[in-house]
Amino acid sequence: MMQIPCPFCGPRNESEFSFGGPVKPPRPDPSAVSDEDWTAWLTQVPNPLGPVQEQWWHVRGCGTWLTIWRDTRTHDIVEAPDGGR
Amino acid sequence: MAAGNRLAAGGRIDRSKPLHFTFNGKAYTGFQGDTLASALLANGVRLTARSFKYHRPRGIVGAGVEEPATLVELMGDDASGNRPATTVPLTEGLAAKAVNCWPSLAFDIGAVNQLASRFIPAGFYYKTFKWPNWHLYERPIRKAAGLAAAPSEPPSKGHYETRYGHCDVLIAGAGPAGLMAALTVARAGLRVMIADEGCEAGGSLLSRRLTIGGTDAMEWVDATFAELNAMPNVTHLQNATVWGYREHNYLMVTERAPANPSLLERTWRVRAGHVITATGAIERGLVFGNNDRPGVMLASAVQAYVNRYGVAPGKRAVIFTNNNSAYAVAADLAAAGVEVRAIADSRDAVPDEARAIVPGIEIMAGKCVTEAQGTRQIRSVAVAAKTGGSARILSCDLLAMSGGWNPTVHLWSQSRSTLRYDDPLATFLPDTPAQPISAAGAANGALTLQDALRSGAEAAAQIAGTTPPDIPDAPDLPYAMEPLWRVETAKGKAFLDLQNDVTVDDIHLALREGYSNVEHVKRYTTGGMGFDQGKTGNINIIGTVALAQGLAMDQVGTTTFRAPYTPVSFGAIGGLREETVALPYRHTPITEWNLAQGAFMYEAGARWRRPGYFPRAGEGLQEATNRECRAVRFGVGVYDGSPLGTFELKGRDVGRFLDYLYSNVMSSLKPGNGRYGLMLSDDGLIMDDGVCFRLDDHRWIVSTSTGHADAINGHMEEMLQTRFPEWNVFITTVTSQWNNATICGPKAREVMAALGTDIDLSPEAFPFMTVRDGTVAGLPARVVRVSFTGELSFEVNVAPRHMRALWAKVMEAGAPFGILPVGSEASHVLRVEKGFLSLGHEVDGTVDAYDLGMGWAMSKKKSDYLGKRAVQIRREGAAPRRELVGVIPEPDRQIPEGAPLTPGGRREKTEGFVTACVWSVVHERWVGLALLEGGHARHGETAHVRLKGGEVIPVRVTAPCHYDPDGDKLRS
Amino acid sequence: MPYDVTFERLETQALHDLKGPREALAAWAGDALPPFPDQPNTKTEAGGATLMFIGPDHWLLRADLTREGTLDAALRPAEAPPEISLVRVSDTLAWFRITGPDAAEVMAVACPMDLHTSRFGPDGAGFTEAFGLKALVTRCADGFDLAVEQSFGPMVADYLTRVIS
Amino acid sequence: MQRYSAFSLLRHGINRHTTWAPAWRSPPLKDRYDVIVIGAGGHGLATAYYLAKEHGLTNVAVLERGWLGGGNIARNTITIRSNYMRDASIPFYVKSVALYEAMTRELNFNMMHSKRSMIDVIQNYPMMRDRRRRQHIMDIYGSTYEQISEAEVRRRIPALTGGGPDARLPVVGGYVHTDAAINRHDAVAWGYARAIDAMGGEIHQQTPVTQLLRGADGRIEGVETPRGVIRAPKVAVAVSGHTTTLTETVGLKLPLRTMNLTAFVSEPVKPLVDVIVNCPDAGFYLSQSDKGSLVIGGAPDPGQSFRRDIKQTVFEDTVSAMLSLFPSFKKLKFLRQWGGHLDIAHDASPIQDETDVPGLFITAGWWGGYKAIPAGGLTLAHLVATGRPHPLMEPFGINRFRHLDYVMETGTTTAR
Repeated sequence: MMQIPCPFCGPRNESEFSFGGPVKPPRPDPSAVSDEDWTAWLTQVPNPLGPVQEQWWHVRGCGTWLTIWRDTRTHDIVEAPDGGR
Repeated sequence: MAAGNRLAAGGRIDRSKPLHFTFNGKAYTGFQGDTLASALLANGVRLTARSFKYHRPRGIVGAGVEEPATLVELMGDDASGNRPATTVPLTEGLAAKAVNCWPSLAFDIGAVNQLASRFIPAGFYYKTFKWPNWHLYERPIRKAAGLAAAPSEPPSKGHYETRYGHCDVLIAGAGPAGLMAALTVARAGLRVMIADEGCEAGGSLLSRRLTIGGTDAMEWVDATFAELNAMPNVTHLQNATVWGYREHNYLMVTERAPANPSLLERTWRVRAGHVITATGAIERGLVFGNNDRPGVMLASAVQAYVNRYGVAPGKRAVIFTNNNSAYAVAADLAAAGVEVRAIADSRDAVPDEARAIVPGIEIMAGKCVTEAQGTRQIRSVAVAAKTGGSARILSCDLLAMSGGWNPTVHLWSQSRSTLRYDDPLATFLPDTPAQPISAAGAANGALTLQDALRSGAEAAAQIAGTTPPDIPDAPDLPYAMEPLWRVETAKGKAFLDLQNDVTVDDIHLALREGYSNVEHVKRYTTGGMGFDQGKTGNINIIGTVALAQGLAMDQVGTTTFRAPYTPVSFGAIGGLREETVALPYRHTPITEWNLAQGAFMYEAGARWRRPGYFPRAGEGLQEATNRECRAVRFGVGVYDGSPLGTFELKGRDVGRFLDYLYSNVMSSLKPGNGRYGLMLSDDGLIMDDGVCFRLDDHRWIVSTSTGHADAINGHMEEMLQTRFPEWNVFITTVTSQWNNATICGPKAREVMAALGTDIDLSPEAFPFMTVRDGTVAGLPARVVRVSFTGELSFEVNVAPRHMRALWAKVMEAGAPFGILPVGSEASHVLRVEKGFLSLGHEVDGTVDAYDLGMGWAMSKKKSDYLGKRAVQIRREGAAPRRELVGVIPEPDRQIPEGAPLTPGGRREKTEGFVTACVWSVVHERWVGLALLEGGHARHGETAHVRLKGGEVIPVRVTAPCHYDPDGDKLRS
Repeated sequence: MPYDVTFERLETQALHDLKGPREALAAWAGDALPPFPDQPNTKTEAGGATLMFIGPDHWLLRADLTREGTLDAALRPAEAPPEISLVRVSDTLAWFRITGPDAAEVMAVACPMDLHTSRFGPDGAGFTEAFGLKALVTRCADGFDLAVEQSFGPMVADYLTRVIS
Repeated sequence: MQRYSAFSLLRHGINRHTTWAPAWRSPPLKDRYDVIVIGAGGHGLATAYYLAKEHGLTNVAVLERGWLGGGNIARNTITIRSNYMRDASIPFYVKSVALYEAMTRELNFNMMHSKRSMIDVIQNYPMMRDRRRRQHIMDIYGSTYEQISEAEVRRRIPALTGGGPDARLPVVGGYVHTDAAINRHDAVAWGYARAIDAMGGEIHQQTPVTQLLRGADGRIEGVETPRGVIRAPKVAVAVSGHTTTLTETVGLKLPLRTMNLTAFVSEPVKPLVDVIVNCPDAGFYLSQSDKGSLVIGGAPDPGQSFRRDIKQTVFEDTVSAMLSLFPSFKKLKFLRQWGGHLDIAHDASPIQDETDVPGLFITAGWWGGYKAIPAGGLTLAHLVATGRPHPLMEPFGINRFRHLDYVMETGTTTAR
């Protein structure tokens, strides 16, 4: 049971959140990309052995969709790999 | 007392409170404060168990959770199996029996396995039992395995509970290090929780004769707790095991005897800022011939029985050790009047400080016990030089062994923190923490009292940011040891894992056969995989492997420590979540009315418990459903549509937001009007179907299917917050702000009129797919003209506080028209007759809007919306599409839902399946819907259903709508 | 002894869901509202109404049901400008009041949030989880108010009965 | 290969078991093979076995990061079954079940294959519909699925005393899948390893692949390991959970994500449950191993994970679901838990194909892949040896994602 930092509520139990998937690149303009690029965007997500950026919905709290970096090896919530955020 | 092993005085038992108990049917007496094990030893019971594989006689070996040999089954109210006798507190009337022996402990038939033991080495079952097949052997083997029987009943009274807990510091273990740590952090004002697995706090101090600050160590324990318990920031849980260490410092603690008498056990899920593991250390055994015979015990256990329980586990003892700590045991035995024949010490040089505390006891340095002699009880031991040579036989009835100490690193390791092998202590010690965790005391390798106290204080002071307090004077024998993984000159079976009967020979066999990784060794021999999870034996297995392979200990490595530290009852994990609250459930306000009508209720999506149908006397599902359907088609019915997901959307950008979410255009709707639409995922799969109504320029109502309401809420918020944060849209869930009674059927308008309303009900003033606010039956209402049945319908929405009143008035006003309540089953029939799709039936994750004949819902005008591009790409592919059609079974009979359609009804790849088949009250025959390859072009053809067993049913393929295809009825 | 608490189901409370920039809400309905709380998940009270700060640009106004009509009239949800959203949601929540010396113990069975006074003070008010459901928790005299989606009311009553029995 | 039998046990027993040969050797690592299989788990070992047995390819090295049989094959709930819903899936699993049934004799190693039926306990009408749908299509492919009454469910599972008429989810009936079995996972790994070794294949443990190597022509060339570069014109990746970790070393992206699935066992007890019990509405399944432990599994954790641990929430959900049907298990004790990571494809169906890197093959997305081991190995060996997909695996090629032509066994994508 992780403790997820909500920007509004502060750290809360993972059970208050609903997993929203890893963050993908921005959605391309579907009329401006090839079929191949579009299907790749649709079906492929980052799957790193290490930090992954992902979304969670604070559904049982304030309702915020938030983003964290989480290390998939340890479940530690970490800073972004580039030190940002 | 019969056998008289109880010492005349001493111990922490209450001799004024005798307790009666039975073991294997025989009656005994013990005292308050005893464990089952101490009481059995006090009564002179030495043979207490049979081993798992060879059914060898076994006795009590340990004094706590490490016990590898004596598991018992408790009966009566306490019924539970596989309990180490050393962890069962004695209670009045306790009834216990040994596990795994038949017909009795003394005469155990399985013991014939001992004779065959030469032919059933490790892994033997992989090599045999193959002919003719495993089933021939499986049943007797299953019976022989499995230790105790499972309790056949749940507890007859009381319940379990789980709860949350929060603290700045969680301390596991209330021995000297844990208490010193607790005192230090509690005085600094931190919120502290201290949990200890014993019946009594004190840890090792309970079993040893030591002083702290010049007084008896247990007095220090009492004084410390007096101070701690007076502080509001301290929570003390005794009889409570910290058994699981999860991510983000989330730990599981189970109390076995909570103060609340309604509770059997209680599990705390604790979020701790920091954790201190002060979990002590477990003594390891020594590996020599017949080291499993009753009377061979861990030295620390012998010490516990003598000092804590006032029991002499034997009359004549030999000590076998490789370290100093057993000398204190020898001294304690001697002080209690037990004869100590000799101390065999595998070390050539015995430290003087150890010698000093056992004056008058023979010390045999550089010597090992090679063999214990005697079967049901040791009679003597053979002692020889480490390198071999002639043995000296010492008669004795007790052998106290000590192979050194293993810090209890289970929690540390569970937290993903690393271990390192320590040469001086010949054991694995905590190394790098992976979470906010510290180890203190013996659990961190501080194996003398003074060191343990200091280590607890220092770990705590570091967390609290204070200076460590002064440590009281606590004299103890310094610890030193030399590893001895096995006695090489051992005679007879030398056990590494008593519980699973794993011997040194088994390990060597595994290595010989190529099972060389320690994980292979463990799995091939089952060493360390028993109920005790190898608490005393694992390190000796690693040592034996290291010796055989010429590797260092840390090259062999440990096997993984996994939760739980000790077994936990499932009840304590499930807690209160049982029976009706095992899963959430939802009611609408008229649930009670439904039940009073005798409705058959079941869950139908999103945890709503809803009426399936309303049977009258003598009616089954089909009759009741037909009656309800006829009411709707020919008269009037009413349906509780409250569970539909409902959202109020507000803002300037709602129109374009809905255009993005739905495949059709919503933004063009005029106030007061609504439209049915499909919501697709970006994969082009249908997520939901629903209806949008525009109330005014900026306010909209979106309704979703019941089952997807929560998911669609999340989806809308995600799109809004992450993709269009600058758009002016607010979403408010109003599912439970509006309940509705949907009045449907040709006479619906008459019922509405009879209810009384200020809304003009004429089709011109209030056409299909419009919404009006007003009053109905004197209640404020929002009335919507939608239809899920194909009939004229008025969905009358009111606040839930008015729902019961509305329902009663509808039933009353509808009575002259024969109104009937309609359940989910009739709704299903009505929508199938009409060819309306249902998520989960026709929409099963493979079809798109075109397949469903709803290409009109796929906007051509909008350049982009979710799913548009994916549907285009998929339709450009060559894969044949399964399309929605109607099916008429010929001959007229019911087709099971889901029945496949195959070409010509042959036994080959399917070309579709029947999604639904219902008795149509308008056609008075069975009609259905199906997904069929190329179905749109096959209207009028015959397709074939193939049932299990080969029965083929021809069906005529039609358009999906079996009733009122032009929609005159629903628009009327 | 078993937990020393009582729980009762409260009647429907007047509730209005308010969304949008605080300034815009204050401009539209300021007189009808208690002062806006500054800290997330806290509440303010004035004139028998409670205003809770429950999410980004998101407030919940609670009052006795008898004041629902007055508040509706003051807030004029249907006429509000598009910058803000005001929706009457009185019926969406079922309320329970848990009071007594062991109220915090019972809450700890239901709720994973740390409700220690140092973390959740007298003005605490916010959504969290209770019995696995989304729940609004506020402090009241000698205990807590707990509100869940109205349709789950019977289940929570069932659960609370089990906790205290 | 030394034959195993009761007689050989007696013979070697007389020699105090000092005459047993190693089940497999540790040959020196060569720098070139015809085929490299990465991963000595179930699928990797099965692939190497069938490469030798069916295609005569024995110049094959199976490279294993840790110890053979230590991947997901050591971390699953050993359930073997074929009760699927789609034409694409059923025949494949029917084949796999048949191969498992023959495995003890074929490998001369006791798999302890216990064909004991799986009973799906149904507690809701929508689920009954889902299961009803399967029975007719399964029959087409020779897999068995029979509806039984609630009373029959209780007769066959006497410990199932919960789920009565007043329960939160009352038991309404069941389905029996008689082909279902459990067996011994270690035996599968060791039996294959011994057979591969006997036919001349090599298994190299403690040999992690750190990098796939591509030639100038874009073809796969081999792999890099701490023990050096090993070359082969064909490389098959069978490393559940770590597929993308490896393929990304040659810039190949796949529609896979790695999830953690946990399982746990009870203390060993005398025979208590004779069938495999699956409760789709409650969300758990269990069976009792021959050693007496109940082996219990539930839902996957939310989010991607390479951490082999248990989520307390998922664990509690599973336990309370189990107790609602088996209330007497409250006093049974939880003994051990573990997690395994597996990769799930975007449509939650497996992927077995040659990738865009010629010569590089993957077998991945095995969600519940234990039951697929023998057939998955058979089909991958066919693909690697012949360059053509095995007919049973044709629907599971990677190109389906280019046309968004998903194989929707579960009716959902893993969009989250």
